[in-house]
Amino acid sequence: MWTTLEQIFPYAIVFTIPLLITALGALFSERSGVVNIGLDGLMIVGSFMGAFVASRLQEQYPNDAWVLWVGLLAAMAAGMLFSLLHAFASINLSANQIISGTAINLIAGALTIFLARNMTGSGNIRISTFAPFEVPLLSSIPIIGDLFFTRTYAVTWFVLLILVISTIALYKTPFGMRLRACGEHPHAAEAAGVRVQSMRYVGVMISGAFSGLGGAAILMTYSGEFNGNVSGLGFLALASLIFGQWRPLGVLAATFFFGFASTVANVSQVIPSLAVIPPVVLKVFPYVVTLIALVIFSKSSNAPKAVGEPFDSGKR
Amino acid sequence: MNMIKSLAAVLLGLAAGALLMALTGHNPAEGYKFLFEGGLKNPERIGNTLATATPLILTGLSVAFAFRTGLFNIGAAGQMLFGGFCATAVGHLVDLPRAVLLLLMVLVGFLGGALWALIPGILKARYNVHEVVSTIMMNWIAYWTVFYAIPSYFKGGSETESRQLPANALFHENWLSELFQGSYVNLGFFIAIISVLITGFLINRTTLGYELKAVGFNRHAAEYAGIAVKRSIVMSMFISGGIAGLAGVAQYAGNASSIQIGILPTQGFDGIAVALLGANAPLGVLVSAIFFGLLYSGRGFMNAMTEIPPEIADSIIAIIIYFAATSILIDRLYRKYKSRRAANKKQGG
Amino acid sequence: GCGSKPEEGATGGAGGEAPKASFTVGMVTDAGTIDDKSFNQGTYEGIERANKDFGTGLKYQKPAGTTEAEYTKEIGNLYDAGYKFIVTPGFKFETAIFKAQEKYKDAKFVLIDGAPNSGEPDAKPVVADNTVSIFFAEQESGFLAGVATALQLKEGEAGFIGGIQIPPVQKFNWGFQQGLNYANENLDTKVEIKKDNVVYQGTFDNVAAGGQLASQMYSNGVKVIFAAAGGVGVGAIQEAVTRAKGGDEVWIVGVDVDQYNDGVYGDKSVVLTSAVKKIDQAAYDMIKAETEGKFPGGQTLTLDAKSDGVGLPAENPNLSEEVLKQVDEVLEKIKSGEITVSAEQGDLLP
Amino acid sequence: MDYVVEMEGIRKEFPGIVANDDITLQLQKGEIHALLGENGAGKSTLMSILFGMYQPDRGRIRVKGKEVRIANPNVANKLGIGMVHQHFKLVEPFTVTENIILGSETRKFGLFLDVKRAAKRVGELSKQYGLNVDPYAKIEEISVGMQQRVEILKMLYRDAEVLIFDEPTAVLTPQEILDLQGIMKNLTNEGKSIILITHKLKEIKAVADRCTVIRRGKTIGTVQVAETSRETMAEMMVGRSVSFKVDKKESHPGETVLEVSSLTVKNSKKVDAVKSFNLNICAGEIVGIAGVDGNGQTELIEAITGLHKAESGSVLLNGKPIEDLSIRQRNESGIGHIPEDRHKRGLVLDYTLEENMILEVYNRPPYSKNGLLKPGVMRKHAEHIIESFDVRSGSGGRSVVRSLSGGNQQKAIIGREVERDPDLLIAVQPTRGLDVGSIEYIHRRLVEQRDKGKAVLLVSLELDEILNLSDRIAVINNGELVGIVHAAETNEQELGLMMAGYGKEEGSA
Ligand SMILES: Nc1ncnc2c1ncn2[C@@H]1O[C@H](COP(=O)(O)OP(=O)(O)OP(=O)(O)O)[C@@H](O)[C@H]1O
Ligand SMILES: Nc1ncnc2c1ncn2[C@@H]1O[C@H](COP(=O)(O)OP(=O)(O)OP(=O)(O)O)[C@@H](O)[C@H]1O
Ligand SMILES: [Mg+2]
Ligand SMILES: [Mg+2]
Repeated sequence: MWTTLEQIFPYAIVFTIPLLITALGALFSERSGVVNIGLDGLMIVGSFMGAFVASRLQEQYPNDAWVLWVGLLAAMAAGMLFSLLHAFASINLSANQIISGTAINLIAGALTIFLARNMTGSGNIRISTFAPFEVPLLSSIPIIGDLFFTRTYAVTWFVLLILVISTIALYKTPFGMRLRACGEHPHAAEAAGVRVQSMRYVGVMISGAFSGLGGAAILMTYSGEFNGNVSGLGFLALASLIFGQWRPLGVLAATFFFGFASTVANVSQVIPSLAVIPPVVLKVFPYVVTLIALVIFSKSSNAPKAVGEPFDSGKR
Repeated sequence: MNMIKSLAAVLLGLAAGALLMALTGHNPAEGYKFLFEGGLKNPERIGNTLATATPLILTGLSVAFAFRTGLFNIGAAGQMLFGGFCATAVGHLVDLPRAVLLLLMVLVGFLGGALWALIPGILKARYNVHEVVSTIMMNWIAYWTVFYAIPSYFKGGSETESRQLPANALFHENWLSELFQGSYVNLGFFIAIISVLITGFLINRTTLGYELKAVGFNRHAAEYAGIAVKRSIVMSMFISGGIAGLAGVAQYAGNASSIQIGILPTQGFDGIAVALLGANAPLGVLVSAIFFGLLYSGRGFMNAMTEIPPEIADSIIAIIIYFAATSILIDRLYRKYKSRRAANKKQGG
Repeated sequence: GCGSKPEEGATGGAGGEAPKASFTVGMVTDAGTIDDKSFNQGTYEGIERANKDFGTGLKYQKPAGTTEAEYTKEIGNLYDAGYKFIVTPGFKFETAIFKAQEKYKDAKFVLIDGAPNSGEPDAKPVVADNTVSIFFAEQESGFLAGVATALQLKEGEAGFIGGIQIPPVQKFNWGFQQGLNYANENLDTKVEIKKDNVVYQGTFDNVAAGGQLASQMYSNGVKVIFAAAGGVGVGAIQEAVTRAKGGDEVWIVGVDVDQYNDGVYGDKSVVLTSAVKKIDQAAYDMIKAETEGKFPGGQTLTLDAKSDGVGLPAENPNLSEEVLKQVDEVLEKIKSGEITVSAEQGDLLP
Repeated sequence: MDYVVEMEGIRKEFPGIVANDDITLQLQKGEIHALLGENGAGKSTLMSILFGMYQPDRGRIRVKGKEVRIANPNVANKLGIGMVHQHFKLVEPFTVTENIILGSETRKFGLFLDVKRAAKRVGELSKQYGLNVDPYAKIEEISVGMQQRVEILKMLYRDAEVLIFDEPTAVLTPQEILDLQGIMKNLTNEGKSIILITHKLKEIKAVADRCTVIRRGKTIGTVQVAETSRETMAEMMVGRSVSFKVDKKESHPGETVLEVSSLTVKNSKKVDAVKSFNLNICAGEIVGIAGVDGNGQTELIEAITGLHKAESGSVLLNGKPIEDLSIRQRNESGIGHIPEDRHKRGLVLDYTLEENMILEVYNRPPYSKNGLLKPGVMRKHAEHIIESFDVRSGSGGRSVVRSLSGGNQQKAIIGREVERDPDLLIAVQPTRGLDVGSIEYIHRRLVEQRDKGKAVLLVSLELDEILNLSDRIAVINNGELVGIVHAAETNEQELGLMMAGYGKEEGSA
């Protein structure tokens, strides 16, 4: 059992990371007061842009890792740009935030494939990915070393760094305080001189950038190929955000939980001790356990109070 | 007046779509000509538009009903799949005169979808579990349940879909197909229309609708009024899920004749957009679903007749939805403005 | 870029060089895109090639869903727009073509991987005069890949990852196992496949699961995985590349098309060989036949090793000369009927 | 004259209504200037303009003699103008300090919040003005009065010179009101100037120097408070004379309607909020419950109406036990309830008046039959209430209740409950936030109920109201009944002592 755990742990982490960063981005958006169910689409956009940039650069610099970093940045930029569509609709036009998010999902899947085909000749773009590595020293720590520091990807550490920075930014800086105020009580923020609409723009754009990064992270770690979808991970990220109660560490726990449970479910088919369980049980396991966990933890909800409400400074 | 405004909103969307066509080097006028011809040109195409709209009417209605009672049912896909699965099971296993069988399938489909939504309903009412998460989870549970149940019990010619339903258990109707010249429009469309009417009636005219809406608007006031709040939440989800279940019946025993595994029906998510575009009103949903049906159904023709590739056609539709959605605002603002004006006039005078 | 070109042909092969055929070719895709490295892409490539050679024009339609109604609708759209030679890849089109061949008598249909039927239980295939139904002997392709794998690796463990348990995928699997067994018995190799290492993931698009499954198998000592699983296979290849870069000796056997390039790292590739099924050729040949007035309407063709419809890729940089020679010998025996590859499970692993 | 703020000829039009019409207001340095007007007269609008939330259509604003354009609250803050809004603008999950520094944060290393330093400054300010606020407390955990002081601190923290209070006392307890008045005096002593919006003439009398009265968006005049009687000010405000004393005949109590004995109720934190409470109310009398806010009134009422389950004890209505009945059954057996929070409990704001008027009876004939609503009957019912309770709204029964002013919302609730003709009418804070005209009206209707032989249970934080309306007064402190007194035989001082927990001998009167 232990060796199995050891083996699947790094994969669970790799699977968690895109979910984590996407949910974290959504946290910024929702904390600023804007629901973003367009995460799936934004991830796809990031995946496309990451693949496009990286594949082009890899033609020239086939073995350079910096190429991938450029791809990641491009993916973040693309996600951010695309999220402006959502920001504009939900902040300037006070449109229904859910419908504009849904539209984002619809547009992204179709448009990126079209662009991919026009720009590269194929709707699928392959790139060469990051290579996993062992963290020196740390990987030799008993137990933890095997679980957390072997077969790690640079992206993982990058995302965890963002998580730390985000947590600090959210709770220890004026920016974070203002952002949270906009999601809780935009009128209070306004009265205190905070520019609510700008903050919400920032929130949505961070969400766009992080989702883009999430999509590119899938591409540059375990998939290696853009193909116009991210298998509904955006919705799972949204669920993790709520499950994680809109807190960075909660989101970390929730996404890791999903990552771990789905990885177990995925590989169970080739683990003899688990293979005896009917496959349907294994496949629904992550979702059922989540429901149970929600029942246990979700007595109180910490949803930002004003999330989803268009801000109208005249209204009281 | 209202119709003109909604139309204006949709026109804005179409204009944005035109812009995209022009930007990608295609002729918008031609594109739209074929888009609409594709959905309306002849009776068959009209029939297909209605058939495409049928499950959308029902999922849209399901989402809209939940919205009206303060719930966001993002799980219509799973409810539709499971409801459709239950109805399919009945269609395979039960042998009854056709009319009775079809009614039974409708009933069981409704109950299957309702059951699937009941769980999030109970979790919400009893444990305050956010319905968005729980319905997303239920989607995947439905996906996998059906995924394994179909090959085990109703295996068809291939592993990825169920056996075809016997003709007795299908909603296809010859006179309808003939009327629409071979279109696959079927009795499901009438189920949808009837559901729209019943739901509209339920929401606006009955004490049950009054209760459910009151709970949606203000839980505390509903409690004060003596309404059983928790039961109402469960009831709302139950009905919403049931309507989504009907979408499954219409889809799998009407538009199709078998269930495919390995996909969540896209109508579940489209239903959200349909509901919101229809302003969450049953009749609005009907119109907006038919509009969606027209777009989806005409798209292929536009694609075949012009150089616009399918992906651009998809994007154009998405952009139309986006702009139509955002410009609903125009309408809303205008109405608000007018009503306030009227109100204040009276108050002031 | 070059991507905008496909559509140009649709007006009827405006590209000057090619002669203009008297008909235009349309295709309806199955679930997935035309870049799926599988039957959609293969079919499309065949049509593209035919367009170049005969100026047939080309157009593909992407249905909104995968129901018969939606397929029928797109076929109708193509027909109405004047595309009267229609190619559809995948068994899911069986019932749609069954109806279309009746409804559009003046159109021609090519159904790949399936035979038109009414869809009723125990329905008999009905291939009308305006339709050709094409099957492939995937098991022979899998068999050759199995033999090649065993010969190249000599000994070790093999695994199989399938997408969904559909007949073509199963036949690949069974053929592959028979190939390994044949080599072990006759060619002095020792490449085993264990029950635990034969899995169907359950989807064709779960990339993450593909990688995780492959990783688990490799960690359990599997050296080569035959991945017949679409996007799941993409994940598996990706995992193999990552491991290979790290110095492990792991291999993938590709499917449907030559996947060598998908497994490239540095100047090597993890793709040992691929069990190929020449869909593009089939599509091309049918169009060609039509231009020559020899469309084999009403027939059901099974493309096998003998007809060169299945086999290994032309180039196999990862296989040694020696191995290739032996594989060729086996191929000859299949062609001559000395070896028959069963398309049934028999006593093989599921 | 030395004015800190001058607003001249201000006009503000909302679609269809002129909220401010040529209003002039001049604020002297160091004064408390009251702004008086009916509900909807335009007071909040005028102040929102001064605070930069709205732009006036016409008119000039001068601050310290210099003409200014206040484009947004930030500009107002910079000009030294601060505002405590009628509905507090505080972020609930934040701490006091965080709320105060929001928008003008103290930083360390240029990038990070320096909450510690800010909290220290907040603590000092709090001490300087005697506000007694814990800088680290979370808003959702402190009392309303404390929240208000946080709002005040927010202004002081930003060095506001001009402080605007929009109906600051509507939500405060009598003690808190006294405290606030002290604080305001402190502030003016320190040289700050205050604009005070209130409906309570008594408070204007107590603290204000001058008072500007507006009616329907127009300035009626500015008076010296010391030289003007309450009656005069009220008349200026509503345009007719208003009586403050409630006319009521002597009561003739009949049968016992409500009998509460040894009732114990736990609050949401599982602490006993009501302890072995005993109370009788007879037909034809008004019993007031006096007490400082948060001493168990809410729980007591909720236990009687069924919104909250009692721990032990019994509640009899007309002699029949009701403690095991559902809310609906209690409603049906004769309880009417005017709830404390009209927005939270009393109304479905997005329903129309017609719909709201059947909130508790929608499931009964004649309003519905066989599960179907009867729109005709609903309309008539609503029209009846609108007419007999003078509920003013834009489109009559079809108006969405959200669009009604607070006073009219309250009148609608009272109408709904009175029309149900309950044996026991429970009225909790029935006149909170309303202008004197509306208060007078509502008081009359309550007394009318009594005179019709109904039992009325009145809960109010305002001693005036309790003393004016009640026949008997039960005083509650810390969940316990301190004593019951006859209204005619007691006074504010005695009640005040009892509310603080000093018992009166006789158990019941
Ligand atoms: N944003 C707005 N849009 C339209 N009308 C408004 C708006 N704000 C206020 N009004 C209207 O302007 C008038 C004045 O409102 P205001 O809030 O200034 O009254 P008020 O004197 O503060 O009343 P109260 O004593 O009830 O607080 C009212 O008729 C109100 O309906
Ligand atoms: N954005 C707005 N648009 C239109 N009318 C508004 C708006 N905001 C407030 N009002 C109206 O302004 C009036 C006064 O608002 P205010 O918030 O001062 O309520 P109020 O009458 O004092 O009630 P309460 O004391 O219960 O809060 C009400 O009639 C309210 O409906
Ligand atoms: Mg006001
Ligand atoms: Mg007020």
